Amino acid sequence: MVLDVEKAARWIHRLNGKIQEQKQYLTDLDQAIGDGDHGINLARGFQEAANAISANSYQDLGALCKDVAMTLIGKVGGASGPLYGTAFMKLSMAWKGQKEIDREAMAKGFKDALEGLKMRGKAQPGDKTMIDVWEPAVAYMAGEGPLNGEELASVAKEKMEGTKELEAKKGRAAYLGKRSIGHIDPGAASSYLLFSTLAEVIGEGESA
Amino acid sequence: MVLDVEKAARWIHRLNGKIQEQKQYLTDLDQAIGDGDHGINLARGFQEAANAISANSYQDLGALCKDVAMTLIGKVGGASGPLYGTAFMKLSMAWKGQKEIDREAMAKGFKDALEGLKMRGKAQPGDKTMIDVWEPAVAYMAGEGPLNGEELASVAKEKMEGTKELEAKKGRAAYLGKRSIGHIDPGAASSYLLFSTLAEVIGEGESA
Amino acid sequence: MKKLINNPDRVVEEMIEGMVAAYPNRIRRLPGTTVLVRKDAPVQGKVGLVSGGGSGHEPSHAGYLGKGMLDAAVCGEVFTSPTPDQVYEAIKAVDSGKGVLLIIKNYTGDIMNFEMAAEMAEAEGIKVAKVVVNDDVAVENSTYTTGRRGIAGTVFVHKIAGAMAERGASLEEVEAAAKKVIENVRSMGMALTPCIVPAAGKPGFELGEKEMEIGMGIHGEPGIEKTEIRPADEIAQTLTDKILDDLKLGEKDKVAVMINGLGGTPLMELYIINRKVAEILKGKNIEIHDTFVGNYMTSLEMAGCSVTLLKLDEQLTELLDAESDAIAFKR
Amino acid sequence: MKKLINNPDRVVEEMIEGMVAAYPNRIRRLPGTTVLVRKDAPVQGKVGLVSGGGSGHEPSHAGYLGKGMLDAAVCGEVFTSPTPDQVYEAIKAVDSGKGVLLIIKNYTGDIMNFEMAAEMAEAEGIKVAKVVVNDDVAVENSTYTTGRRGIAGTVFVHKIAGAMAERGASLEEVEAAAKKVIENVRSMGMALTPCIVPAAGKPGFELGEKEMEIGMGIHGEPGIEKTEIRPADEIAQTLTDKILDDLKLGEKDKVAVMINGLGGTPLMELYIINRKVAEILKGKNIEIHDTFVGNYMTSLEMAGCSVTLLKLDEQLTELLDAESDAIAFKR
Ligand SMILES: Nc1ncnc2c1ncn2[C@@H]1O[C@H](COP(=O)(O)OP(=O)(O)O)[C@@H](O)[C@H]1O
Ligand SMILES: Nc1ncnc2c1ncn2[C@@H]1O[C@H](COP(=O)(O)OP(=O)(O)O)[C@@H](O)[C@H]1O
Ligand SMILES: [Mg+2]
Ligand SMILES: [Mg+2]
Ligand SMILES: [Mg+2]
Ligand SMILES: [Mg+2]
Repeated sequence: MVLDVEKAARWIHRLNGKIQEQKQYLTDLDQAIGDGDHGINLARGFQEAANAISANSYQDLGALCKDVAMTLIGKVGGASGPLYGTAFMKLSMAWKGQKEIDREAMAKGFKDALEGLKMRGKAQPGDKTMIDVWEPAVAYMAGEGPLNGEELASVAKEKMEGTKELEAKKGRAAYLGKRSIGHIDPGAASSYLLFSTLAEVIGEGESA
Repeated sequence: MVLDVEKAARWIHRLNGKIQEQKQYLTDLDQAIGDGDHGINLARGFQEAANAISANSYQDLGALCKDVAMTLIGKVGGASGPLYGTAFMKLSMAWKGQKEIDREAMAKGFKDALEGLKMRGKAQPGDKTMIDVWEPAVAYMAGEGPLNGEELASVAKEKMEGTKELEAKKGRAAYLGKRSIGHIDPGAASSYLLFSTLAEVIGEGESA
Repeated sequence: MKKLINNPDRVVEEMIEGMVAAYPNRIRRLPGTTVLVRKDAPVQGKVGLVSGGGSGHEPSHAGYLGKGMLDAAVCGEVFTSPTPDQVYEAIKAVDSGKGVLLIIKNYTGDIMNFEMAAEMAEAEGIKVAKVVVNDDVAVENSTYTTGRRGIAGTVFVHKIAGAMAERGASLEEVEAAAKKVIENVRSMGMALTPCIVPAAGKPGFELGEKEMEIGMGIHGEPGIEKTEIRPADEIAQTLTDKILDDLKLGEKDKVAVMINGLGGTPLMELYIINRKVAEILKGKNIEIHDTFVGNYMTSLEMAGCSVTLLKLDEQLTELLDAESDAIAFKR
Repeated sequence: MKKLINNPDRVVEEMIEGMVAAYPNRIRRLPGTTVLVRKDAPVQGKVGLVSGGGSGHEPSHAGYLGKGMLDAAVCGEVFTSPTPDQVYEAIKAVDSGKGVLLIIKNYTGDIMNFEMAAEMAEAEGIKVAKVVVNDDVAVENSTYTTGRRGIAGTVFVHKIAGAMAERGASLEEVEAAAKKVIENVRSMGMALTPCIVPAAGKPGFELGEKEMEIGMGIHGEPGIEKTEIRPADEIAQTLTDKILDDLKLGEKDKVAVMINGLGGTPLMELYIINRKVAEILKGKNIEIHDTFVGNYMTSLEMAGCSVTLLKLDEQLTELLDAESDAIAFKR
């Protein structure tokens, strides 16, 4: 078992906490190359998602992820709302009916989620979006070696930082063309938080 | 003879010069207690008046003053346009057909002009308007003693400065009530220029 | 000073040219003047309506040209009353023989210039009547000096007198309708930021980063007090209370509401103000017949708003509701 | 941040309440949503028109509700696309069985959220068509990535598709009319000052005391270049040239012109811009059928403007001229 309902809930709560803390940072990143609302959007949505799952106790990872998905879809708006919403919706479908899952099932869920993101946003790696973090993070999860939380986090971190060098081809930053170079993509930064928090949680004991 | 067409033209040209120089100062005074256009209004109007009388050569003080009056009425606008326009119109009526006038005729003309100002603006001395300069200046001109340019200028100056203590009852500054106290009235300041320039001119030789 | 202009001394001229270019089928300029008139002026059998004043209050007044509102708008320099000769040209251009009503905002300069123009027109045998709008309740004791200022309530005078004139009413009747509006309309404004007269190049007054001015006039004339900026609801309450005090509205009275932007305020904020004004009126059982939210009587790029209430009777209601084809006030 | 607001997190909610309070006979709010609809929605026998997007662009889009234009406007958070559930509620509320057209501005967020809503509605058996407005010619090579942005030209899409729908046309016909507008409309904007999203509390970008940004988007997205501020005529020339290049207008072509204010620019300045735009078009023998000057698609209190040209054929002319009862676009 790498993930169960209890850990998944912890993941969402802790991710929400980090987003609240880094709301200003994410917004600042978005002010540089977007419209300056990424932190505001995610802070609003993840707070609601955390509230929503607190109100319930889950026996089913799929149900938990579905509540997160629906809340994000209904509360975030902008580009990141449908994207994160779609990702959690795919997780919920992959993990439906399971209380806990092994590494393979986890990787499968995230692969589906990544497919969902690509289908919804039509971005490719290199377009300077959250995909630039999702693609390598999901590849690492699905890889051969042992699953190491710190490595997962560091893959995500490196790729997040790598978006700095890229020219945006999708999302609002694409309007800047070359001027988008030199800034970290806000969605890549929030996706890094998502994976690094997941990495922490799967590395912890049953009820840390 | 205290005033003739040549001196009157010199008066208008020199007054215009001073107004252009002090355009900003007059506007600043009006920004403090009005709408900040007094210098702009008068600079526009007196420049045109100076141009208008340059284009003609006059044998008649009345004709000269009428051209000044019509130009001011047509170019200044605001409160000061009709007021100065009315004053020059009254001068033109009083001095009609004369090439030069003595002190008595001059005083009569300015008395009529002051009446015209009061009729048009319905202000009384003490209301913190140009009347506060006109009334004592005209009284001095009509007075018994010898006509001394410096004295005329100093009466005007003192009364202009005296408007600082007053609370405005007429014009835009009246909306400030007590807050108008502590500022010189812009129209009083421009009227001081009018009388001090006149004083200079009447003190000078025929073609200084 | 950041402005979309070419030359500070030519803003009024170029604005007029831009307006004529925008509405060539609706308005025309009297050659050699700063007067804009309805394309079809003078309208036979109709009293002519002339308003105007300093520029910088757009869409006031030329935006109210059109069937059912004004026949002529005289554009002065920015914040400076137009001169009598211009007003006189306007009067002549719109008189069809039935006389002309001048709608003047209560400022010394406007009154004197329009009065002189009226004298000139009367000397030519044109019947002229004048009304002076003084809806601003901000500065009370000016009543004993120059009286209250005229601000956004003027737009209701244009609308109602315009509707009356369009019906073929006599000069006396149109004047009476205008006066009735003036008796029943009250406004009050506030500002968050000053504005810059192009030719002056700097703001007419200063407001600190956390300050606002309650009772500000539309040329930046100061109001009742400079205070720390307050929430929209408190501002709406202050403005509305002051108006209600003065207008003595009671239960079951019916009003029209105008939430006017001063030029630099987003519509979003005006609706937030309207939310509270409507709530206050509802709380007092005052019926809101209609609401107008937008930039009607501006002060260049000043941020801020004014609230106007017009107490309506049957006649005023009907005239307010009447059709209007004016550029900025279609009904 | 100086704003007439109560709480930065409640501006959209309170704006909606203020709008409903202003126009209770013309619009209503779908309970529990941020959707405003025509009072009489769904209109039987008529295709429903839904638009919306982030708030802060008022009067876009709720100001275009009314007979002859939109049936529903979905209000997102400030500059943030509304969520699919809200759009879905709008679709359901305006469908009379004839189907619903979604008018979307070309932003990734808007497209994804509206698409998800369309999928939800289609799953319920509602016929939905979508058009994406991309009139902004400022950033060219974005055509190969996300495409051009949608800005003020959207208002012409609302107007013309709205007129088509009002005639009882089918969903396919209304969609075709909207697409024809999109093919023929181009815009470009510029900004003198930034704006502040209430919840962010500080400007999204900086412009120096003498700087402006040419090609600025309506959310403060940067444009082509940051340059020293230039005279209005040069700005008008730059914007118009870029549009003319793209739209390939020739002699005798007929256009509608929109000079749109971004929220903080005085109408006077917009007319000064229009003066030059009209002169350029006249110089090229392009016929100006009609001109719209005002705040149509704003960006909170941003100072600046955009120019829009719509190339008209007979059908578009007729639909543009058709009656409209929309709050902010009466015809
Ligand atoms: N087409 C896309 N595919 C994947 N990610 C995208 C796409 N468009 C935008 N994003 C991501 O969304 C982020 C911006 O989210 P946000 O600011 O919340 O939305 P908006 O751009 O609508 O304001 C970007 O930084 C980027 O990572
Ligand atoms: N009723 C009045 N009688 C006499 N002078 C007046 C009156 N009203 C205003 N003034 C004078 O006019 C001056 C203001 O002129 P100006 O700024 O050009 O006009 P406005 O007030 O219309 O902007 C005041 O300083 C005052 O001296
Ligand atoms: Mg964003
Ligand atoms: Mg003044
Ligand atoms: Mg003035
Ligand atoms: Mg956004």
